[in-house]
Amino acid sequence: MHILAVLLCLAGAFFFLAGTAGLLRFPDSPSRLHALTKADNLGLGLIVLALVVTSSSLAVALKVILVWLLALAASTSICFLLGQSMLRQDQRQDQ
Amino acid sequence: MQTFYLGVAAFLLLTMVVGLIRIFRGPRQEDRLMAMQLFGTTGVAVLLLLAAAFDASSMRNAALIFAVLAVLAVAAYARGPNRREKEIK
Amino acid sequence: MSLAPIFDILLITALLLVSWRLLGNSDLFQAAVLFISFGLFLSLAWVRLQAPDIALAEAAVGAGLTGALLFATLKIVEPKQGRSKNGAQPKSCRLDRAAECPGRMHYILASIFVLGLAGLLLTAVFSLPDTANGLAGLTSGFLAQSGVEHPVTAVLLNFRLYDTWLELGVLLLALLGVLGTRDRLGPQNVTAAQPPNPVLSWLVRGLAPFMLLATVYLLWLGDHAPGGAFQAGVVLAATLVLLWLAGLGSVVRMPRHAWLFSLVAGFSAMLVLALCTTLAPDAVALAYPQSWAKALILLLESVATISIGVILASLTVLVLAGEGEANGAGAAETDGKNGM
Amino acid sequence: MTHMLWVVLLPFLGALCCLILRGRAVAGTGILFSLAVLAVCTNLLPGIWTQGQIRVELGGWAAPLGIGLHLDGLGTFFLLLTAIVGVLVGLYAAGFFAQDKKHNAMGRHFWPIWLLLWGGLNGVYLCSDVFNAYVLLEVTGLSAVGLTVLSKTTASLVAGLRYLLAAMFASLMYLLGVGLLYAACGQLDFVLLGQDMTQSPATLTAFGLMVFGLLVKTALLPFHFWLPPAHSSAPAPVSAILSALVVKASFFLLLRIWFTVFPALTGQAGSSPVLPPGLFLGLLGGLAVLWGSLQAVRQIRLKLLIAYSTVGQLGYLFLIFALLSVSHGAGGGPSGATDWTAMAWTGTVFHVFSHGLAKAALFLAAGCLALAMGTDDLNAMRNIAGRMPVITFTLAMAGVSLMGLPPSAGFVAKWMLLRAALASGQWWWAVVIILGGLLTAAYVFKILAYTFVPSQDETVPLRPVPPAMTLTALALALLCAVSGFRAEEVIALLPHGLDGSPLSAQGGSP
Amino acid sequence: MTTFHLYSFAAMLLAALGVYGLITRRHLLRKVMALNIIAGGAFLLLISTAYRNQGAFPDPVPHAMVLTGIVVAISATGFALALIQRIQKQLGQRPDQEAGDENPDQTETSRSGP
Repeated sequence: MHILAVLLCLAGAFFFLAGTAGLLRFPDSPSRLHALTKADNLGLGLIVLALVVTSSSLAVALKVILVWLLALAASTSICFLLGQSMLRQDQRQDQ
Repeated sequence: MQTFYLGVAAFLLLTMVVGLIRIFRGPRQEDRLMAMQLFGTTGVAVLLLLAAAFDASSMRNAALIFAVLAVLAVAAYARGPNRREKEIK
Repeated sequence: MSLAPIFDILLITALLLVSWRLLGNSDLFQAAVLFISFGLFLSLAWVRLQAPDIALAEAAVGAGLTGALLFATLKIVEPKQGRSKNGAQPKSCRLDRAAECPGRMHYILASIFVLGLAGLLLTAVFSLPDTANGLAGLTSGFLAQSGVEHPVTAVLLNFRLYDTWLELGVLLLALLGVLGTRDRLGPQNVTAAQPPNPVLSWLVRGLAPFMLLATVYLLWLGDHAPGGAFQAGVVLAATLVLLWLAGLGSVVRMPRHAWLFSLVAGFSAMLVLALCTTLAPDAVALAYPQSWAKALILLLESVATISIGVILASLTVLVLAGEGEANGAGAAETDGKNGM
Repeated sequence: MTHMLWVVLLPFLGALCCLILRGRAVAGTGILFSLAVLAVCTNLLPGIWTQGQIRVELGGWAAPLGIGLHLDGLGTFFLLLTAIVGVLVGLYAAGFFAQDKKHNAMGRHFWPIWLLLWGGLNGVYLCSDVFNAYVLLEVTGLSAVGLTVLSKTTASLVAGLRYLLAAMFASLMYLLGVGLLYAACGQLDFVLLGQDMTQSPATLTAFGLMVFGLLVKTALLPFHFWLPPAHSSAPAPVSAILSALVVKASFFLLLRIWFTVFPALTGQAGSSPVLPPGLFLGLLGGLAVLWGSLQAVRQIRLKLLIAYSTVGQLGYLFLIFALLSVSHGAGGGPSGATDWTAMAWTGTVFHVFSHGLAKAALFLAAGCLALAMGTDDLNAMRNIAGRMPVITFTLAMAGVSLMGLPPSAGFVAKWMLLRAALASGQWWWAVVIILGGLLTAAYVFKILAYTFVPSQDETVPLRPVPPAMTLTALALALLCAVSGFRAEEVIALLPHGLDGSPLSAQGGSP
Repeated sequence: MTTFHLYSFAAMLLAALGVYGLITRRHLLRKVMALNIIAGGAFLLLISTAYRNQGAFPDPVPHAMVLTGIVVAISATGFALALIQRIQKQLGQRPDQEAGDENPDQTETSRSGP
């Protein structure tokens, strides 16, 4: 059980690392946004999974999952809003 | 297990510190907001890990609020074109 | 636990780095983003130092409300933020005439002063003992008589209720101050100057029930665990602001009387308690009747939550609305259609 | 006996009523509550007279855990000053905000904020807890800013913002000090902290930070930058409140912090530091007296002149720290020292009182002039003496008190300070006091000279000023003079004030 | 170096940095942020002070003080930002004009136009 949690945690940490690397290394904003949306949700998801596996009670597990779902919804919308805002500006600059 | 969680939390914190560079550099405002968004999610992960490490359930509530309210700032930023800008067009 | 110091040092580095950069660079937008990150790092520090109560409040205030306030002000102070072709900042916002063109001398003097201050502060802190109990012993000793089980709530709502009462007064005053500079009396019908983003509306529709539930949950939690009126209040405020941003009504659609009543409810509830306990011949001022303490504290907390939420939300909405205050008819219609 | 919490409760209750009511009822309610607060304050007087000091533990929790309220003679003086000025300014405001529609809108906001401010000020005078004092500082600070920006002119908004930033900075410095103090001592009550105060880097730094914050709030010389624009650009009744009352509250806290919380560090409890910090404060105060008065002489706008005069007059208050630091630092027996220690206290308290009344009278009179003439430029005031004799008389009476000429209350204050300075062998403070008096005379005569200059065109129409406004200004100025004529009675009250004043508060147990 | 000392050092450095920013930065918005950093320093000092308690929970009194402080800080910040906005609006037009008779749209638009 613990080994599974450790592995999941490490994988999650790796995704966060990848997200940060993408944020820093990718050349332009849209590709950075793409990297970000995937990395952080997956990273958080894996860590949440690890915590669920080792959680002491069902309530804790459910709460952690709820946090993940809310974060997922919020971050998806944020990324959408940001993308839209970038698009709008690019259009304006083209005009 | 506690030490391990703390270690992962510290590692995530490190990625956050490194990610600060994107906020410093920009160049677009959206890049900075993206980095902030990544911070938010990483922060939620750190909070959850610390909650597990210290066995404090109230920290999960903080994580929950964090997860949701990160929207607020971005929503305030991305409020569509200003009335002013529309008039210019 | 040997990893804890590494975590601490990283966190402190982040805090100092962010605040240094925030004050140092020229781009205000970047400073605003850094300020929100500062709030985030700070709440990690609260969690690390076992202050979940503070972390809860900071999560809503630092990451949510402050960020919204700053971005809104930036939109007006620097309308061309980011995509500036002429990066000049408007002169008008540098009101400090002495610092209008600060010479080298200004910086040198400031540096000397601040270095002295920092030296003084560090020496002072260095001399402090590692362990001290403060008032923790007394608090836990009297916890049983306070009517609640969570020590922070006991301090806020019972042992130091007077401070909490005055602090609600401070909140009320901030809003009154803002209203005093406006031409109208409240945030009624103040709308964002543009139609709400459909994705945001959709998201907020989904989230709002959760947030309102979280408000009630935090309020209920305060009795025996971290949570309580302040945390619930700021979460409520953030939710109300989010609702407004999504064009879903919020404080701007409250009838004037209901709105006014919610503003003063928390402050007045404590005022009534103070009045009753001062008037009653054998009562001690601001003391709960022993058997009623629990119920009264819960009542006061609920009312205070509403007040804190509505006051902070009105304040933020007024700042967010900014120049959009003179609402366009179109926006008002959209708002009306979507109103909850 | 009246419970002392009433002086906080009543203004707050009034504020809520004014917030909920609309229309003409607001001003009436405000005045009604003002009178009630005055009545309560007067009612507290006998208790203080007989008992010296009263202490109440709020919520029934004794001091280290709960918050105590503590009223003594000193606090009663400040309460009474606030109540007297408050009632008269309230009556004035009723006229002032009834001028036109714009002022009506201002008045609607004025009353709730002012009554909240009043409650906060009264809270300060009862305060006995360092953190409670922080919250009260915020209450008074935010409400003072809220009142400053009421007129919505750009000048007042800018001044208000500067005031707000200075006030926030001051209270944060104070809070930092509170944090250090709590970290070092583990408690927050004034008296308890004072009883086992020790000298350590932490407590010394805490002392420095708290005093620094309060100095910024009280606008002592290098930190006065926010005061003149804020006090001069606010509406007249607000200027009167800010100058007469609000700065006095932070001064009061400074007295408390200095003499009650840190007696060991300020040379009060025998041990004398090499360089008494009081001397430093006295020096700044002396400079403020000279510099502020000099600036006042140079102004050509009446309200700005009066505001700079506040900077100067506040300087006198800080002389007490220098006077008393030497007295106790010398370690001489209290028998020799008490005589002029009491004089220094009497002079300072009297100065607070007389300056409060005189400055309120001046600002209210300036408000009347501005209303009549549409400007507060001194050049526009030619021949005003003939056309508005009551107002000119008010200006003269208040000016006489500021200068410290014999029959007025200001005279008693300055005379006492002078005697204390000479009796304690610190003649240089006497020089400062006399020089300050001369400079004050210069700007007072400058105002009066303008009003008597005959003007070429007599035809500039004056707007009529409601008698409620002129008469309240006159009443304040006369009160100032009368309390000077009746100096013996007021001084007779002071020993009772001194019983509870910080000097002897150390002896009494909470 | 104990946890308390580490964090209280950081708190003091933050406060000093904030003071430096407040003195040297010209833009009002940044002054407001600097004030908030000082506040963060003060809060951090209080919370790390509370952490020293050896008992079952940290000293709750500083926690209560910081909660009060946070709400005070956000309300003062909101007030300051509202004032900054209002000033900007009025200065964007003609300085020292009465606020009552203004038309916010006209001058704003012309000023921000390309």
